[in-house]
Amino acid sequence: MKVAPKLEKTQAVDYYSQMLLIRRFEEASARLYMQGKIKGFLHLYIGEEAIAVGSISTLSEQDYVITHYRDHGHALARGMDPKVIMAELFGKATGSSGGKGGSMHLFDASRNFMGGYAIVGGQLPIAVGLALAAKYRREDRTVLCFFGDGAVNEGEFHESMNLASVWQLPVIFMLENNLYGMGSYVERTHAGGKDIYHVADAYKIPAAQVDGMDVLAVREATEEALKRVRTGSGPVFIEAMTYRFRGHSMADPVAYRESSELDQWRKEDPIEKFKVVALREEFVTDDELQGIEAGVQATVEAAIRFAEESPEPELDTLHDNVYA
Amino acid sequence: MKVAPKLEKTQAVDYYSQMLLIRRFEEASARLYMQGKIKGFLHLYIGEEAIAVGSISTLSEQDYVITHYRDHGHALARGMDPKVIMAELFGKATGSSGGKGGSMHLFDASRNFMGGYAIVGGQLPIAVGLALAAKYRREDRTVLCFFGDGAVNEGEFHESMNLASVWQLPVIFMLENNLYGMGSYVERTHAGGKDIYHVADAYKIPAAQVDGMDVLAVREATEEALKRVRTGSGPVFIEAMTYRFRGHSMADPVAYRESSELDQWRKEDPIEKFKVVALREEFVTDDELQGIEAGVQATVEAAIRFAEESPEPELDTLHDNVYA
Amino acid sequence: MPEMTMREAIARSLREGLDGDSRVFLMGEDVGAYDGAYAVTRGFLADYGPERIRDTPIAESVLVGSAVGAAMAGLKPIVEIMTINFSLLAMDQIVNNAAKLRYMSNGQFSVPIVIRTVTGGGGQLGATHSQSFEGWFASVPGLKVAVPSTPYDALGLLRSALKDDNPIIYAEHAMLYGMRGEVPDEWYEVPFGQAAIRRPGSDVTIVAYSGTVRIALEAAETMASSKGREAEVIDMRTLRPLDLDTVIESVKKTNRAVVVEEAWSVGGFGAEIASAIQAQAFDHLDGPVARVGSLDVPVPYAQNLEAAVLPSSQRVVQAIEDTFGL
Amino acid sequence: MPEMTMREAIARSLREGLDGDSRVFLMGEDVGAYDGAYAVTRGFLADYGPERIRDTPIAESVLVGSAVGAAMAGLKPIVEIMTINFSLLAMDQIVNNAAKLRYMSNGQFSVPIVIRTVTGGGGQLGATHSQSFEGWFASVPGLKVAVPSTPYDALGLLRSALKDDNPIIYAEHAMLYGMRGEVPDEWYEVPFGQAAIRRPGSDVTIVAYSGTVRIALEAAETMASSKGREAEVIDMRTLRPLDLDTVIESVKKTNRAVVVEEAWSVGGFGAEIASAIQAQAFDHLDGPVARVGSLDVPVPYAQNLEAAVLPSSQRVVQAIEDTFGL
Ligand SMILES: Cc1ncc(C[n+]2csc(CCOP(=O)(O)OP(=O)(O)O)c2C)c(N)n1
Ligand SMILES: Cc1ncc(C[n+]2csc(CCOP(=O)(O)OP(=O)(O)O)c2C)c(N)n1
Ligand SMILES: [Mg+2]
Ligand SMILES: [Mg+2]
Repeated sequence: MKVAPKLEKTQAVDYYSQMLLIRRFEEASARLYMQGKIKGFLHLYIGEEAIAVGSISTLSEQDYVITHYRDHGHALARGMDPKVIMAELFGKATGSSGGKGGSMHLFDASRNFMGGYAIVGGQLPIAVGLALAAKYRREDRTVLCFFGDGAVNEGEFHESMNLASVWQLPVIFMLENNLYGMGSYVERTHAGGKDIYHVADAYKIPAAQVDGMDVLAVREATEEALKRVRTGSGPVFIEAMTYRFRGHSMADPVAYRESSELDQWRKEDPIEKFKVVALREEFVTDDELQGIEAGVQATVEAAIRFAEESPEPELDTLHDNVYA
Repeated sequence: MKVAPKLEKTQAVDYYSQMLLIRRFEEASARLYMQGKIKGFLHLYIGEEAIAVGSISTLSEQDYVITHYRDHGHALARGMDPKVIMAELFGKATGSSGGKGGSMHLFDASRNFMGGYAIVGGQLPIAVGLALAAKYRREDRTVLCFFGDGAVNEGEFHESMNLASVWQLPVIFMLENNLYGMGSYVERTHAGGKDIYHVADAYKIPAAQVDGMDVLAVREATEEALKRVRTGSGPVFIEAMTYRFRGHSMADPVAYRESSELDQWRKEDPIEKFKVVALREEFVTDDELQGIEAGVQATVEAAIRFAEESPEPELDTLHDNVYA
Repeated sequence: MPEMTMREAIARSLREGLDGDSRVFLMGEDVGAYDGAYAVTRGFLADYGPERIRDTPIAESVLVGSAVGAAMAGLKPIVEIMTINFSLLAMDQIVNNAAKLRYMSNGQFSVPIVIRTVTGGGGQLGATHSQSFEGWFASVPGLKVAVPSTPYDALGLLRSALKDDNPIIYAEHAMLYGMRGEVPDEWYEVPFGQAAIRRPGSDVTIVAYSGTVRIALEAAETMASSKGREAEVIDMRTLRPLDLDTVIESVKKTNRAVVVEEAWSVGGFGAEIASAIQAQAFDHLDGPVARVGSLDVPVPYAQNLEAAVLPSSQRVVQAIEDTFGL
Repeated sequence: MPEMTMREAIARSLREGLDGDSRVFLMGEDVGAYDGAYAVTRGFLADYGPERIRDTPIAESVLVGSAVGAAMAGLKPIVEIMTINFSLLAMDQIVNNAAKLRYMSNGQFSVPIVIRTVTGGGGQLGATHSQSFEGWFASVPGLKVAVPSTPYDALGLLRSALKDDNPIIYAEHAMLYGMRGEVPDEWYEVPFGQAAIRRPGSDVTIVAYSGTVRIALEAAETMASSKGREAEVIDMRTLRPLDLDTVIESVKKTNRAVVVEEAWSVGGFGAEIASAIQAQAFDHLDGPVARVGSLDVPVPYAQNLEAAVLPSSQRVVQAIEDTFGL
């Protein structure tokens, strides 16, 4: 992992802290799921943290972020309060959607975090629409849209890429290629093979592939993309190569892949890798790292406590917000 | 238009006759539509005859043909009886579907003509399934699937191309690029521009573009494709460049394109072009051409008479064939 | 009062929306250069330009989904799905995104879009092109569904829709575009959830909407002229919200009800209305609530078969006779 | 009699199909290497190989559409749509192709496919993942719809489905996979269109299907134990064909009916059943046909909210009390 130009200490600390927060938050979520405090489907982002952090950190406030059901990482990187996320996972009244959304459906309007979408590919048309709105109003806003390798095979992917390009809309299509859609290896489901970014050619969308385990590489690619998108010349496609260290969801026994594959990828752990760089480049000291760890732990514990102590939603809120 | 190797007199006569039959059949249909004898939507293939004739003529009996709503040409080229097609257009009991289908939904199981499909893109997944069946059973059958430039932007196009390629299925995707989907010019709706065949790269499907106004060029491209498909190495994509001389359907006032564009394309009339070649190469004489014309006219008139004289469907057949 | 066609009434309201609110824009397949498949948006492209009259590729899912996204961002898109048959390709965006985003975000986002689409049969377009799915949409909480049957309502309901912050399915019946009716020059709106009594009567209540209102009125004519019976005809105007009060009040008076719709009877939204009537007016009913809808087959192409499948005034009169002996 | 779970019963029938007929194959997202999202097809890939257990890309439209094509060509595909929520992305292929190809071709082609899918809520999966659309499919002529509630029926109905030449939606309720029940070793089939009386009773008929049969039985228990009233519980087993005869016969005896389903009440298929009951047994009813279904909101995630939205035996008992004073 080389160091990108102009990395500053505060940034290094920031990226490291964010990635660690996502990691610890989700490790805790997994435990709480086993304890039955979190229910439904829970999809962990562990292993993929560099993508959310590296890309979202480049955005301005007015930019839009939108993603799939594996959304805790993106939500946290966008600055959503861990308390309200955890409370949402608990299904509590204080959750980001008052308990109505759940893990797969996080939203934060105040941060232009436009949601986690649980239908594979379903967020892509929405992303196009957000970008359309920005262009229609002549606003300088970009949409950063996350999706997985599995989503690429859905019809909506195609329709969205095509329309975004035809209308030259400001979207960054950020593919998180973790090689699997549930148990399906990418080469068995995608005709183009495992390097997916070539598909962008068909839509005349410029594309790049990047190491998704390297927060700085992701940052750089996103910055490049943003520059381009902001010229008004339409969407950009980034494929970030990554791996999820856990199962697809908590229900997944992960029988479809070799543990040696996982071991291999664990060596690429984005947090560990960045830690080495940060120490080497003297952005952080060991002491500081311990301080960060302690701070993150405290944040996660506070979030859990908040969620635990929060009340269930009132039954009479059931019919609220079906309609405006 | 050069002459493909090994064109024989009988073939030349055959291609010419078939194209002329389609032309005259549809000219008659248009008149009958104006007279109110044919109802619903009527989509004419006039100008595009070389594609159906050039490609379908290369198939074996056991191959499957499947197409969209603009289907008279394909049905006739596949050898469907003009009488039962016309009767279907009239909504008569003797029609190919006993009047239940209509112009957009022609079928002939005895010829493996698997239907006209009125939902844009809807036939593509079906084509993939027919090919899957052939491969599953280890049969030597190819699916020839027609669709338009507009259909390319539907999600089902993408899903179908991808799956056919992943499973290496025997399909020829035959794109009839007539430059318009209803009133929408291809460059305004397709990100890749008007040469669409490049999209096939994304699926690792070999692709070629061919002059769709040249029956022999279409024939040659299809023969090439068939050879390849029959080796078991998966689908092939052909883009035939063409133009519809009439409106999208009988309801279309065709206000969206310049008449000069039409004039230009009329010079490429596939029937006229092939006539010149056939005369030049002495495959036919003027006399023979007159004979063909007369024969075709008689066939069309017989079809009309048959349709006119046929009874309406019996009301008590209404519930037949909802279920097997 | 001035008269205009349904097509003109819809176009007028669309123009009002475009003129009055820069957040409003139209998108759909062939709404621009082609003037709209049913010529509703004729001349719009020239008048408003390609930014606001947006021809899209044939891609219903992104068509609707991108409108949903634009709406979340604060615009007010009017989407045309060329016919309701093609809405099957956008079903996920409508049902899982448009209808639920407000609820799932607990009010953080709204989806103020109007989805215009063409419903119904009668044009011999065959099985894939003659369906009526508005009842499916009406079963989905989060959506609203308008089913106008007159130019007056078409304009008035669309005006209400354009002011509404919720996702709306606005279904225009293919056979009604040429229908003429009175439309005042003065401003008015037709609120959602308010049925209209199209003809008063005391012997039986005929509940209808969209394309079947004409049929109900015809049936009422027949009842009056050939049987001396007075049918009250109620036009629901919107299916969600559903104005049951007006229906129940009528049934309490007539003691008999028949629901007429163009969807397949089996599982049609008419079943909801019929079921609600018997639930709320049980003690007032002289006989069961009858229903007339499309026969239980895909809609065939042939003229005589299609006519037999779709509801008709004869079938309504017959149902009234069979059920109530009137 | 031997017992097995619903999951095992379905797997057994699938294996029978695969073993007995080379035209049968399975396809779906993650049916192979992943063993199926709900582990129904565990071990199948190893036993039958990738030709017959086909993992597909995540692409519901081509998944269903290609199965339709294969069926037209004479195979017998069993398709798994991971959950019925995702069927919204395959709606066009199901409704316009699978359901209509036979009719539109006037019998030249049939579409013998079985579409297995998972329906229902109760697992706190949130609004997009907790829906029940089987009623929509049941409204479409050309389709058949099975909604088993026991391992016995799951096996027996699937056997019938595998012999049937029509497109079948076979909806497995997510919360029932672990349910155990008796399943004989001997061969039997459960025909489509034959409801089962799960509990005899004389005071009120409770009509249920799929996940709500358990609820109905619980309600009947409560009625018996705390009110001394005997409810007759009918399990519809299939929604299309729909065995109304059994229902009507029961209602003629009990004079009271309540329909319980998990779909939203508004516009649910329960409305069809309720409407049919009042139409066919009007003179036998002591009160209106009542209905219990999901409340009219998207299904929320939080446990207490979700529980309040989905039907429950308490709500059934309450409805019976409110409607009939029992
Ligand atoms: C339309 C649809 N089909 C299927 C599913 C079930 N499902 C949820 S996640 C998933 C895999 C998606 O894989 P990918 O896009 O690679 O994202 P990842 O989970 O790897 O991050 C599937 C099949 C769904 N939610 N929506
Ligand atoms: C899903 C769907 N959307 C829209 C339509 C309406 N429609 C019918 S044909 C057509 C244009 C198709 O264009 P293309 O694929 O280029 O074929 P062509 O008509 O030019 O042969 C459209 C939009 C439809 N039938 N189905
Ligand atoms: Mg993945
Ligand atoms: Mg075209």
